[in-house]
Amino acid sequence: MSEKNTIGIPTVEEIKQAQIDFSPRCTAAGRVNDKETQKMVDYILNFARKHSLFVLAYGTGCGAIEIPATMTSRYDAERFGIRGAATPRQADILMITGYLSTKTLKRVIRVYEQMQDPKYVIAFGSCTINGGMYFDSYNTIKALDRYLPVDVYIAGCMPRPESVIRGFVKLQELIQKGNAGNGECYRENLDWYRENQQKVIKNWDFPENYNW
Amino acid sequence: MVITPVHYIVVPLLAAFAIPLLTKIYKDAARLIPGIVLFYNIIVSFNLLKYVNEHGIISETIAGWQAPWGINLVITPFTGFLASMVSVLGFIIWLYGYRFKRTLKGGLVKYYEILQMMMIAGSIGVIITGDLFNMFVFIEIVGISAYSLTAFYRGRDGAEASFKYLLIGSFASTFLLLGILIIYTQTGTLNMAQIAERMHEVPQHMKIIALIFFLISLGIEAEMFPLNGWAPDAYSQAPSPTSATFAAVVSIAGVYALIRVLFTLFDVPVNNYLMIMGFVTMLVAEIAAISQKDLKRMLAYSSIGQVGLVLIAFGIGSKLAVFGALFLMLNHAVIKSLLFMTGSYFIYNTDNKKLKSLNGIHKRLPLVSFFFSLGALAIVGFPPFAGFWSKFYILIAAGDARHVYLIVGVLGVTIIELTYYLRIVGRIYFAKEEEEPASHKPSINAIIAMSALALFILVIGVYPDLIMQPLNQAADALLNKTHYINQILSLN
Amino acid sequence: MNDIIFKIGGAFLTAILAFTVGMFYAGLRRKITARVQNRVGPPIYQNFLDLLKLQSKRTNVAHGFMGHMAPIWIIIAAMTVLMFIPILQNNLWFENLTLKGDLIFLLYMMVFGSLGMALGAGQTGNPNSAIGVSRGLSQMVGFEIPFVMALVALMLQFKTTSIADLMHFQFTSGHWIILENPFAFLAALLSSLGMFRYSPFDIVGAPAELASGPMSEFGGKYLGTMMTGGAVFAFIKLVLFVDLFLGGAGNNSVEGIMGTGLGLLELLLKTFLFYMIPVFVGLVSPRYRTEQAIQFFWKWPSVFGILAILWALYKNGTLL
Amino acid sequence: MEMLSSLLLIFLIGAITTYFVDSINRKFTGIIAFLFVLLGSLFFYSNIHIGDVFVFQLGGIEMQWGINDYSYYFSYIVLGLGVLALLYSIKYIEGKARQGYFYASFLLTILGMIGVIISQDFVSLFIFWEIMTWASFLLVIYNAYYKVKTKGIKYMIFSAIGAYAMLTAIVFIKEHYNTLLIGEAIERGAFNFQQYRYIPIFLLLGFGIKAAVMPFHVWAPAAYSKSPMSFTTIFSGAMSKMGIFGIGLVLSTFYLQHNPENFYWVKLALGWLGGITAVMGTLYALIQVDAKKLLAYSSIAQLGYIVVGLSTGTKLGVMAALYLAVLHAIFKGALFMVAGAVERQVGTTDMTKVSGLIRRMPWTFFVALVSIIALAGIPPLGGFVGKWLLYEALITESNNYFLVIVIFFSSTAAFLYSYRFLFGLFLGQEEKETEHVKEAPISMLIPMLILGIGSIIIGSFPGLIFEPAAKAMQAIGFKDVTWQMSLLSNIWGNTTHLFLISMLIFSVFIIAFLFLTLKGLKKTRYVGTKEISTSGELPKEWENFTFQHNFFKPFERAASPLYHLNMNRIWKDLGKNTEAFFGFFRKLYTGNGQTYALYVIIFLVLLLLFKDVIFS
Amino acid sequence: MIDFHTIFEQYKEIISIAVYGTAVFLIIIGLYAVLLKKHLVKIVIGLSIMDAGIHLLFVAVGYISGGTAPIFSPGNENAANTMVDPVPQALVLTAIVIGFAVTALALSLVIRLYKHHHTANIDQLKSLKW
Repeated sequence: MSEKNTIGIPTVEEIKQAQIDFSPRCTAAGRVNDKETQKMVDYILNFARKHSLFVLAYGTGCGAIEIPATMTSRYDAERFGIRGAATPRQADILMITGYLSTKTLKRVIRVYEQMQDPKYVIAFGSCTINGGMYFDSYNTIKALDRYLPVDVYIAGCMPRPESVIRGFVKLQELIQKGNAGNGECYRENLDWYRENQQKVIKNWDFPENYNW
Repeated sequence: MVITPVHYIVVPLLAAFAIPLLTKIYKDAARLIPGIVLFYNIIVSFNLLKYVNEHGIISETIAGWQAPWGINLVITPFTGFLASMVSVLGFIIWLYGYRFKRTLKGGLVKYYEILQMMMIAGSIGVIITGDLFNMFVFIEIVGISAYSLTAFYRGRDGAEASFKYLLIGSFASTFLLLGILIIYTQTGTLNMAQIAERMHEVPQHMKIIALIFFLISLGIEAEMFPLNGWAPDAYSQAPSPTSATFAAVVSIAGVYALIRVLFTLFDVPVNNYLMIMGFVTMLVAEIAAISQKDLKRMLAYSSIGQVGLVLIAFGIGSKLAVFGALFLMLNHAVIKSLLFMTGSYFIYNTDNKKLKSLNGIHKRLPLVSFFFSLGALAIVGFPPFAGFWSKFYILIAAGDARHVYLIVGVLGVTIIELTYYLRIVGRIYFAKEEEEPASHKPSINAIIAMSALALFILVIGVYPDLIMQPLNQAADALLNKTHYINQILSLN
Repeated sequence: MNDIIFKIGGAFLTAILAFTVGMFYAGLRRKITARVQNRVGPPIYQNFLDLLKLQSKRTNVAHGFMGHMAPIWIIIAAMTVLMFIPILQNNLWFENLTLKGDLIFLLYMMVFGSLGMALGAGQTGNPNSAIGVSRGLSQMVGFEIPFVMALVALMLQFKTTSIADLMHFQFTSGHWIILENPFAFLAALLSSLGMFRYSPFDIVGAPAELASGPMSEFGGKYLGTMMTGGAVFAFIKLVLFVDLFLGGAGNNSVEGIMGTGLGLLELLLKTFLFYMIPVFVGLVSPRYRTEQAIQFFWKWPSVFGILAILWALYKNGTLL
Repeated sequence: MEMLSSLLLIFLIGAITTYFVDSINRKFTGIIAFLFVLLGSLFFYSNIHIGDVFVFQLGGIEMQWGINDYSYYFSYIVLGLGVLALLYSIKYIEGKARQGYFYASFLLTILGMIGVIISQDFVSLFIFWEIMTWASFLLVIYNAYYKVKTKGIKYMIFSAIGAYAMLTAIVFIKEHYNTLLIGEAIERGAFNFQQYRYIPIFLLLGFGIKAAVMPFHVWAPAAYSKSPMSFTTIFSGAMSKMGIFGIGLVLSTFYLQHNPENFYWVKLALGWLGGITAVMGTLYALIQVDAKKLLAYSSIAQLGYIVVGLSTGTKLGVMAALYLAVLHAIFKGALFMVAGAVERQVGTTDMTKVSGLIRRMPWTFFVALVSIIALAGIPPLGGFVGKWLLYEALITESNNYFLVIVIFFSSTAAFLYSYRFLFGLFLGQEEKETEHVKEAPISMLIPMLILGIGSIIIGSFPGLIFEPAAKAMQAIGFKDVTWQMSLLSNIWGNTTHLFLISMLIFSVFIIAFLFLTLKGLKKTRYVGTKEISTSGELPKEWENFTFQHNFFKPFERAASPLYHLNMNRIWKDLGKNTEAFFGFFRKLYTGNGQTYALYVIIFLVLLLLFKDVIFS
Repeated sequence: MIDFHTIFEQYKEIISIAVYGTAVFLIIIGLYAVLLKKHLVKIVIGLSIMDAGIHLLFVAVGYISGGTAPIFSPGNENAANTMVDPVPQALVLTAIVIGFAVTALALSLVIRLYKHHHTANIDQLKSLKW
């Protein structure tokens, strides 16, 4: 099928196949803070982590407009310890707000890889779940977790700030349990992710021995 | 006393007439004889100088005719010193030019050598004569040979320079004659000692008019501004050894004549005039030099500037100043000869005299470049080279006389001088090379000549005491006017 | 031996005090900011959580030796300056090295940190860092001038270059320097606005424009350590101003631990009050561009500085 | 003593030998030159003692050479830095043309400087001064292909102005005080502002130009940056100190001979000159893009501090100046060596072209870092001590309060160019072109490291310098100069304990370093400088994101009124206009013989008309 | 036969003035030619005229009214009182020779210049200047 496709856009069949393929599950060793191994120290640290979330909002789509509302007076996400971060180095959460074009995906991957463990991804809006209204677009990706390990999906088109905050709270719960933060997982299954990423991104130019 | 001052004059003149004859017998005679003659002159001058320093002034009366009808030749420590200097430099310039003239057509060599020798002999004559009209004659001898030598090269603007030189030179002789005429009518004698003795009887206005004529005519010879229009042209168009001779010999004779007339003959205060005109000369010359595009012309202007400084020093008039002036004359003669000699090789290798073609020439002519740089540093007055001391003594003298502005002015002008000399040094060593490799390396005799001069610069720079004594005596002799008059008149 | 232990203990105590107060003040500032903006705001201890989280980051990225060293310079500067700043008057626990260095030393030592961090930021290769550093250093030249004028005025007026002596003077005479030389206080106050780098002088790390400027490549333990240093520095600046102008703290006659406690309370009160000035100015100000900031400091604050020097000379009797 | 002349002879023979050795075998030129200087230094420090005097006659003038504490102090700068600079030169100059010329001039320069130091009469002072000047001129134009006309000449012209100002002063001293010995002249009050005040002013002008004081500093940036770096270490480090040497001599005499309060204007003028020099030097340093030029301007600024220190005339101030003189030699020498190393290894020091050398040349960076910290005056390195002394001298002992602000402005702005230098060359992203670059050779590193470590040690133990400096000050007439090994104190009794500070900083450093390094050691990833967060964009191999152009543009804009005063342009216009004026004048020589004849007649007529005026 | 001697005696004053005047006039003519004429040959002629004026002046100065030739002969030992001053005459002789040489040289230069530049206008001979 792909022979017909000269410009490398996934066909509808491919998309369907991709949605059937779930992102790979991590092994237990991949998660340091699994519930069984959690200790007191981890509990404290997780408490700190969950109450101090620096968000790198990657404003790819229309969802970006919801972030200011979430952060400012009306909804005031800062009371949960959530604040914006300017660079991936300082950020904990990568927030994908809306559809991702294949061109943007490359940057997002790069940003994700530059973040430091433990790092979380919140996919924001329907577009990141199944393509949403762009389900048949030739240049957007449809399911984000084929390319990055997503912790929390926030459904809606667009999700209101309430649901965004609900998403954060959900993430906090996951963090407290030790179930969030898929950086290790991503690295463990890098081949799988890379394969998917390279399928979409045709001008792939990431360094081979990429020290991240 | 076997050797008399007459030898100075007679031997070169006889040799000059003998050269054309001897050339028929031996082809290189024209080259060799001037050297022998000049070497003989050196021996004469050193013997005389030694004698004079020990026994006092010599006054040789020619053919037994007493003044005012006869002519006498006077050797004092002052004239003896200058005569020795001129002889030595004449010899060195001859040595330098010995093979230089190979490039000329064979037949011309003898004329060149004759004229050159006559010019040097005439300059010596100017220096040692004790008779005013005789001085005129020698000046004319120098002048005619200098005009001819300026026009020596055919293909250049030599004729033009020579014509200008001749034009102004004729003015000089005219006014000199007028001056002599006035002096003669007033004092009835041409002997300088006698004139000096009788000068106080001359009415003031006559004295001053005569003085002005002398100042104009001898000022032309001494390259004083604004009478020096001829000088840059003549210097730049003459063959290089001749240019060196102009700087080292002719201009010194001119300055000597001026100083002798002003200091010995007249009792009019000309110190301020000399200082001001000397300074103006220096200033204008250096100003003109700084933007020259032609090396020899630049050196010519620089010579004029140095003469200006000499005049300033004489103008200050104290013992130390005269000492410094003599020192500077010596240094100027030596250094400027060296500069003209080296500059000549630069020009020889570049086909035009322009400064631009000197870029990076040190690779082709390392030794010559070194000598040139040495000369440039020395003439500007950098210690530890010879030029420093003369300038230093002059400045000390100026300080003693409290000529504050003069000191500042001289040093300011020196900065201009330094600028253009160092530009050339920089050009020689560091600018990007443009020309083809040299085909004309300096010949061995030229190297010897230049090395001698360079050695002098270095040795005197490090150890000036070597020539302090003759200079001191010369300065004394110049300043002690009554002694001069009494000696000459008693000897006669 | 006892003495040394006492000294080291005092040093630790000072460090902990500075750190705690600094962190709390930072949290307080966030809280106040939020309240001013009609938000609930994070809890006051939020900065401790942030710090803990940053230090517990599992991976860290360093861009080479200088980048690795960047937070260390800050810590060095912070700790060294802290040791030379008198916290409380006449208190052995907080005496540290207060008598061993003077104001000029402090001035230079305070620069140490920013310059070191600038070097670290430079090595990361991020253009935003370099731009931030360029702005920060330029701005520093701006605010240091009135500050130094104020300090020189104090030195001239009280014939000492030692901060301990200045504090002692205020203790013995009972006159605060804010009243003795009000111009110096004004100059120092205005330059303190720049020193704290809150609005309107926060172009150095302008988050939206420069991606937090010099710190844009630092995360995890590096950012955490920098935060620590920053907190200590905030405390240092406040204490310095209190010591210089507001009579210092600990001027009570109560003996023992109670006296120390009272002194600390006084210190907290004074520092808090002083701290509110830059905080509130920051809350209501937009942002200056660098050259505007520099020019601001070179105008009125410098005029006040000159007036302060003249005032000092007048007080001294050496004017005219 | 014979020793002094033989010392000079060593350098002279060295110069001649190296010149000729070069034409025989290139390899050994540098080593031989180095050995000669080493020999000279060893000879100096082993055979020559304080108090040696050598009197002789030359050219009818009595000359006197000798050594006292003051000159001994400066000999440390000259010979110490000279040895290191020559060691550095061996590799630096390797492979370049005209090494014989280079080393000969180098040795002659050192000879000149030693001569200046040991001269105890004005004539030999002037002679050696000029030797130093032209020998250094030869080195300044060593690199200056194409641009000789402007660069080297400017240096020479200004030097000449200075030297001739000095000569004028010497002539007047001879005239008014009838002596050429410096000692006698001082005793008779030659440096006194009361009688003939143009003498000290001319002398100060002469020395000040060498010390690059405003407004005669314009030669310095070009001369410092264009000459070979191994020479600039000496040029900026030691030769400019010859100016300081002279200014110190004149000023201290001035202060000690009469009450400075009566001549407050001298102090004020010099102090402000120094202050403005410092400010302008700093301001221009921070807008440079060439590291060498940056350092050159920085040198000017530093010399401004020294002049300010001398201008106070107090013990602390002069001590600050003398201390800064040595310290400037140390750190600026090291910095110029760093620039030279970069130039040699990379090929350029243009900061817009070079960046990220820290991994390629770590040791060089270390030296640069240490020296820059010393330059910026940040504790605990030596520079702080100098700044401390200077400020305390100005605040506590001098009435020049606003000068403190100026100086402080300059030294704060100095942080800007300090950072610019380190960042421009060593930090930032790595260039692909500089991948091949290696660390400088060991023989270049050794002198750099010695200097770098020197400034570290001095930071804790400035007493090492205070001791000879105090002796030097006593030699020029200050009494009871006190100093302590690692303790600074002013007359108000305030102290700064340097050793304590160093120890504190060092221990905090150790603790913090261990903490930060060991924490998460394995999980800390060290990445390259291309690995930056640029909105997810991946920098290409050839891309360089380093911020290098218009680095301090905001500051430049803020301080733009200060930048309008461009001394360089003023001088350049002056030079151009003067030459145009000269060009007008030389048109007098029209080339027409008749015109010349006319001049003669006009001159004749003028003389005849004004004969009564002229010859009366 | 006209007795020139008496005529001279009668018109001594006038002649003396005439001679001096002629000399000065010649010098001025010469100067005029040298300074204002553009042709090289005319300039040379001017120089010669100027020389002639000077020579005339010399002779005139040396002349004693009614003097004899400056020759000592037997029986005329007291001639020194009556004869004209011989020195200026000797000088003039020398000067004439020199002037002759200079003029010859100048003319040869003029020829050279004309050959080279194809003009004899001095205003156009300005290749060396400044």
